[in-house]
Amino acid sequence: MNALETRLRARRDAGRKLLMPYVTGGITPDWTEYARAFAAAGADAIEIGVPFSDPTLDGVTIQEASHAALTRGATPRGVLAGLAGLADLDVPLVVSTYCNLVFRDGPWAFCAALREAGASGLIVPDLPVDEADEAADAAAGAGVDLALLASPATPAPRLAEISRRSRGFVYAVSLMGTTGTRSALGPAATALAGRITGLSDRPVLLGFGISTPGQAVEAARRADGVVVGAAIMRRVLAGARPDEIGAFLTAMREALDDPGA
Amino acid sequence: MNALETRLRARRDAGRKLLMPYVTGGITPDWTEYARAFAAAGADAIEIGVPFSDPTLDGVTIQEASHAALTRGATPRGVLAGLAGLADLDVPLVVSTYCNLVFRDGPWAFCAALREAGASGLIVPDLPVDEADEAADAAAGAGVDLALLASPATPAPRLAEISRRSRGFVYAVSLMGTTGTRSALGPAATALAGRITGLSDRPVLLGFGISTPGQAVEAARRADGVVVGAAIMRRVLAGARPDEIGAFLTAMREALDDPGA
Amino acid sequence: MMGDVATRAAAPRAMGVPGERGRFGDHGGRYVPESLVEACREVEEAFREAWADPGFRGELATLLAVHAGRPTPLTPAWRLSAELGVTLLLKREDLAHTGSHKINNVLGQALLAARMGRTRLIAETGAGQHGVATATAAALLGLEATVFMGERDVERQALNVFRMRMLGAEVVPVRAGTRTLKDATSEAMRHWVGVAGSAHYCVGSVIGPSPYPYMVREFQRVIGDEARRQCAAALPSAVPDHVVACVGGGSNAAGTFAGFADTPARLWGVEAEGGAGAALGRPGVLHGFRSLFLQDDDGQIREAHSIAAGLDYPGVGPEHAHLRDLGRARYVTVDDGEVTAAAVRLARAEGIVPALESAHAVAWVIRAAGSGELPAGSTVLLTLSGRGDKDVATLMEVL
Amino acid sequence: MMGDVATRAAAPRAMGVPGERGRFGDHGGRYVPESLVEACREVEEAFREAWADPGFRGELATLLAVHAGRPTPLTPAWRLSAELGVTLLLKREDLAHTGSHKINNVLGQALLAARMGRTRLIAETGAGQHGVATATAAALLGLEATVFMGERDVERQALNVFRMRMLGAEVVPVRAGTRTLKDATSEAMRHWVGVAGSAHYCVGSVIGPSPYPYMVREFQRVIGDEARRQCAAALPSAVPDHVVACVGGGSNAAGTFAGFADTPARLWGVEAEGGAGAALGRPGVLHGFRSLFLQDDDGQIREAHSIAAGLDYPGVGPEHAHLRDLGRARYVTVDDGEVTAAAVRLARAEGIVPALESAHAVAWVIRAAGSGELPAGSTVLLTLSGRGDKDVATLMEVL
Ligand SMILES: Cc1ncc(COP(=O)(O)O)c(C=O)c1O
Ligand SMILES: Cc1ncc(COP(=O)(O)O)c(C=O)c1O
Repeated sequence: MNALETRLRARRDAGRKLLMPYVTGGITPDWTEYARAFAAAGADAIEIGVPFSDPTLDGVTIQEASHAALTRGATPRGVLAGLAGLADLDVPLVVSTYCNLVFRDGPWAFCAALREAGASGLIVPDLPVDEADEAADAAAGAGVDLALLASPATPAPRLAEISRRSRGFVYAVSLMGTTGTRSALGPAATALAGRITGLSDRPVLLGFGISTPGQAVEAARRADGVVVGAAIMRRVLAGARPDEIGAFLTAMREALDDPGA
Repeated sequence: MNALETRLRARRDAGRKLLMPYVTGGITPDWTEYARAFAAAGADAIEIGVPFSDPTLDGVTIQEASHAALTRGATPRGVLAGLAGLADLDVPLVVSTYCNLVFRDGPWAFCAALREAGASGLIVPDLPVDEADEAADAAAGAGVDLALLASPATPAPRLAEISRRSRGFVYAVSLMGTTGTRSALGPAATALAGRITGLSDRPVLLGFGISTPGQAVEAARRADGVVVGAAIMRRVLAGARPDEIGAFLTAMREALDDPGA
Repeated sequence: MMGDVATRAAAPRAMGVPGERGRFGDHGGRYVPESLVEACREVEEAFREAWADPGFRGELATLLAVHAGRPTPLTPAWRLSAELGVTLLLKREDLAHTGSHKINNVLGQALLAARMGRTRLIAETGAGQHGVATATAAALLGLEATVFMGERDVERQALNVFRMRMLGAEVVPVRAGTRTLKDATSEAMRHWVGVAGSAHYCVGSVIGPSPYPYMVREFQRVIGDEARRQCAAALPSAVPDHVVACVGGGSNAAGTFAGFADTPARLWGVEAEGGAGAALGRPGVLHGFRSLFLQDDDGQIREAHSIAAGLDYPGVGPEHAHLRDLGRARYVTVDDGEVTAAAVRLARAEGIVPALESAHAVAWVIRAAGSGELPAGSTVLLTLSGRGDKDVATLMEVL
Repeated sequence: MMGDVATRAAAPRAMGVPGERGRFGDHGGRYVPESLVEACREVEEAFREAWADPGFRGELATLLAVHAGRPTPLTPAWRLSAELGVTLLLKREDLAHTGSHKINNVLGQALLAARMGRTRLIAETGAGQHGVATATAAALLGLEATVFMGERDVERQALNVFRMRMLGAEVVPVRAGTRTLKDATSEAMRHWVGVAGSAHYCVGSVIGPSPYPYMVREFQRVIGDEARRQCAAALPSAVPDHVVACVGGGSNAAGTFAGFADTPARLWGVEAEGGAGAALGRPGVLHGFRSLFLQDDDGQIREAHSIAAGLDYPGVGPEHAHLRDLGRARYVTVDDGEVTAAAVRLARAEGIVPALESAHAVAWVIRAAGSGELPAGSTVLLTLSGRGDKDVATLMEVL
């Protein structure tokens, strides 16, 4: 078991609900400050997106963020270099990006670069389990956890396979849709989390659309934690500074820690 | 033999070259003054066009004249009424127009109206000999000469038929084209006139494109006379008054009378 | 109407070879300047000879098949049929090369022109469909093409003008008269006078002096002949109860009707309200033929008006006038509003955007279905003469 | 290149059923969000089952015949052949309903969608050809249609947008990224995620996740199958020496090649210089499949550029990438200038105004004829994928 999964399991087993905030790498010149703010606000892992020109699973917010970062000159190399500067944080770094960037120089090279930059996890939303063999081997070889995604449409046997082959955690997609904030969490979300936890004891993080402390609490009732992406990036795109994002996450952290409050 | 042909034959037999100027009926409020000027200048017959909306055998000048006359409100009835006012002139009046106007109320009615208005001849450029039976009967019945047209493309036996069935004169079309002034008379013109005079002793008038005294003289070498249309109407459209047209025709008359001068 | 039956019985078999001097009853003929008589006669002679020659027919059939995409399909309009309560079959001339039935005629005439040793085609065009078809046939057979087009139409139909030029044709804007199709036709005839020895006048419909109305109908009868066979396969009754086509000059209708003239099918020609030569015209002579024309009491020809440029002609082919006289075909009109609604309805129901000309036929079927004219349960063959691509800009303005 | 022969010998019969997980050699696959995996699987299952069902095939064949105008003719390009010194035969997809081969695929998918109980089609479109075809098929089968189109294309292709709406489709302008085809495709996929239970994503070329590249090729193979039979009748050699088609995503080429994969014919895919996924792309993954894409060293996808909107795609279908790897087909490029010149030349020589996409294939034949690649005397089958009506405005600007 690699660093990421070990850490998440330990925290979960200690009764803590997990919080993984997301930032698009390169979105601002000092984007790593957002990651520092995440850590300060009590993130259990930090997801860093390496922007891709054609983010087919992302909604408008992260599309816009990716576009803005690329326009600013963000590159995979540059984002990983930024990550390396976060080595002092005691929070696992999870890179998320699309297949094409992983495969450009091959998944072995990509995973080795992740490792070198200090990342311990990888999410590739357009890499379903059936296509994941090589990337999974490469990730394992580099000591990086390749987390797989599960969706409300995933049938039972396949869900078992995903739960089994995922590393680090299982990324439960809350709804049939793209990333982006939603006004309410659908019933499919917690149902899926429940189905996965029934199949595997790997941590389950629920993501897509979680944008308020209330939603996070609701999600964490069945899941082990939440991923918060578009809700952050919407604020970042609107000009929110790291400390403001930190405050937003602190509120979420507190709600997760004390759902009754 | 009706009045028109009798008159033209007599003049020709007297050694005179025939001149038939043309005016579009209704082109100006006092358009009949042009006819009077023609007579004063020594016309042997006067052609009056009843304007038609779609003059398919006319070039731009007479198209424009027809259009202008119609826009002014010219009607067949109106033009014939104008003709009736020319009864005092001792020059045969020849009406030219298209089939559709002749057939509107039927050729019998049309020819009767011509007769009543004092016209003694009729030219219908889109009525070839094959289609002329009824109109020829109607014209004959009304004592009007229906002159047929011959063209350089007309083969010999057909030319004989046209010469035979034409009344008043044979209208020899000088060229394969529409009405309108031309800079020179083609060789086909006089050749056709010669072919017709060899087939019939009916007067042969050559028309289409004759615009200068020199061309008239050249045409009259083989033909018995000329029709002058577009050369007149071009001037009328440019604003020439009847006396100016009279002067133009007088020059032509003199050239025809004394070709050596 | 009591006379109808007698007239019909006495009439020569409808839509056969026209009578002497190209007559269809009182209509037709050859009212052209003497300078064109010989040219028309040569066309007639060449056509009669070619049409009797299996070699020529074979060559044309091959061109139509390998180049123009014949046979065109017969498409059952399933959904519209269900909505209207009649069985509607569409003869798909919209799928022919260049987008309408015009190519059938033009390939025939171009082949004939080449056979006659002509090196150039002359044509008139309104919206540009016949002009594009002529330019196409000329390119294919290595002939030159000169297309006369009213100046107003040149402006309105810039895309088709460009298509013709791209195909190598010369497009001559006509500044005379109303600067539309009628004047373009007059100008093409004027031009032909001067060049008849080397150029063939490729008339675009069943109009003009003899032999054009007959010849163009024969070149278009491939529509009706195919549809007849296709109906025999598609309908239990073999022959439809009704045969419907739009009528401008009347070539797609004539070609269609020719395939059904000897059947009990009722024939319907649908005209534009503002260009209804057959339905509203009076006898007259224009452009070389005697037929029915929109005209005033003096005999001045009226300008036609239709949202469909191809129906913007004040007359109708002489054979249609004759079929009307005989009572063998009936001519009805629809207005622009019905036409655009019908175009949209056909698009939505069948996935076919028709030419606005063709939409006239559809509009009438929509209106008449279920009435005494077109009783529920009838079978209807409708010739969809062309596709609507050319009309999209027009529709954008009015819808 | 020494490896080629061995590879070819070892390779499974080219253009058969793809390997496991929709692989064509290294390419293809199903790189989609987990949320779409089940939807893709359902399409695959439904397609395999339908394609094995003579009832489905018969229904599709009937639709293609009676509605879309199949078979399309094979036209010998007589004059251009003489000029070029090769025998050039044109497979006339320009005569298919809606003006290109796109209808073949779309009717197949629409019929499949109806069979799957779907009530709506989703599609992406660039120039609008696939969108119009989809809207057409939807109208015909009583389905709804939602077409995603880059905002820039919506502006540039106003006429096609109107056609789609007239056919009843909803057109959704996509404001993301470069606001062109690539982004419309991404957006269509995003939308599908949410509605996969009721809507079918009707992909427009041999791209996308498995089973699309295989399924679309099978729906397009009617081009190649017909052409194979037609060539057998038209050529003494039965099979042409060369088979040429333009390649955007590659569906008309794949459909054509499929008919000749088991013959000695050399296969040529012609790409736009600025959109040459197969000729100039590098391996990558986009829109659900692994293939060759124009991209920078980091793996960011490049925007494609071509005068032909339908070739404005940075990738190529996975089977083409595989055929290139095998050496079974070769991929070449032509530039915009050659393309417009070829379009004019074909128009003048044969009376056919080709789509600018199709003109790419013509341009390459013009360039290569007489060279070592296409020696004098060769026989060449060229798929003319569409008609040029849609491109006249573009040509007016550049010519
Ligand atoms: C599509 C279409 N249908 C019909 C017509 C009318 O011609 P006709 O009555 O000769 O068939 C035209 C003429 O341009 C046309 O383009
Ligand atoms: C006429 C035509 N040809 C070719 C293409 C390219 O598509 P494909 O490569 O899938 O045949 C298109 C796409 O829009 C098209 O419209």
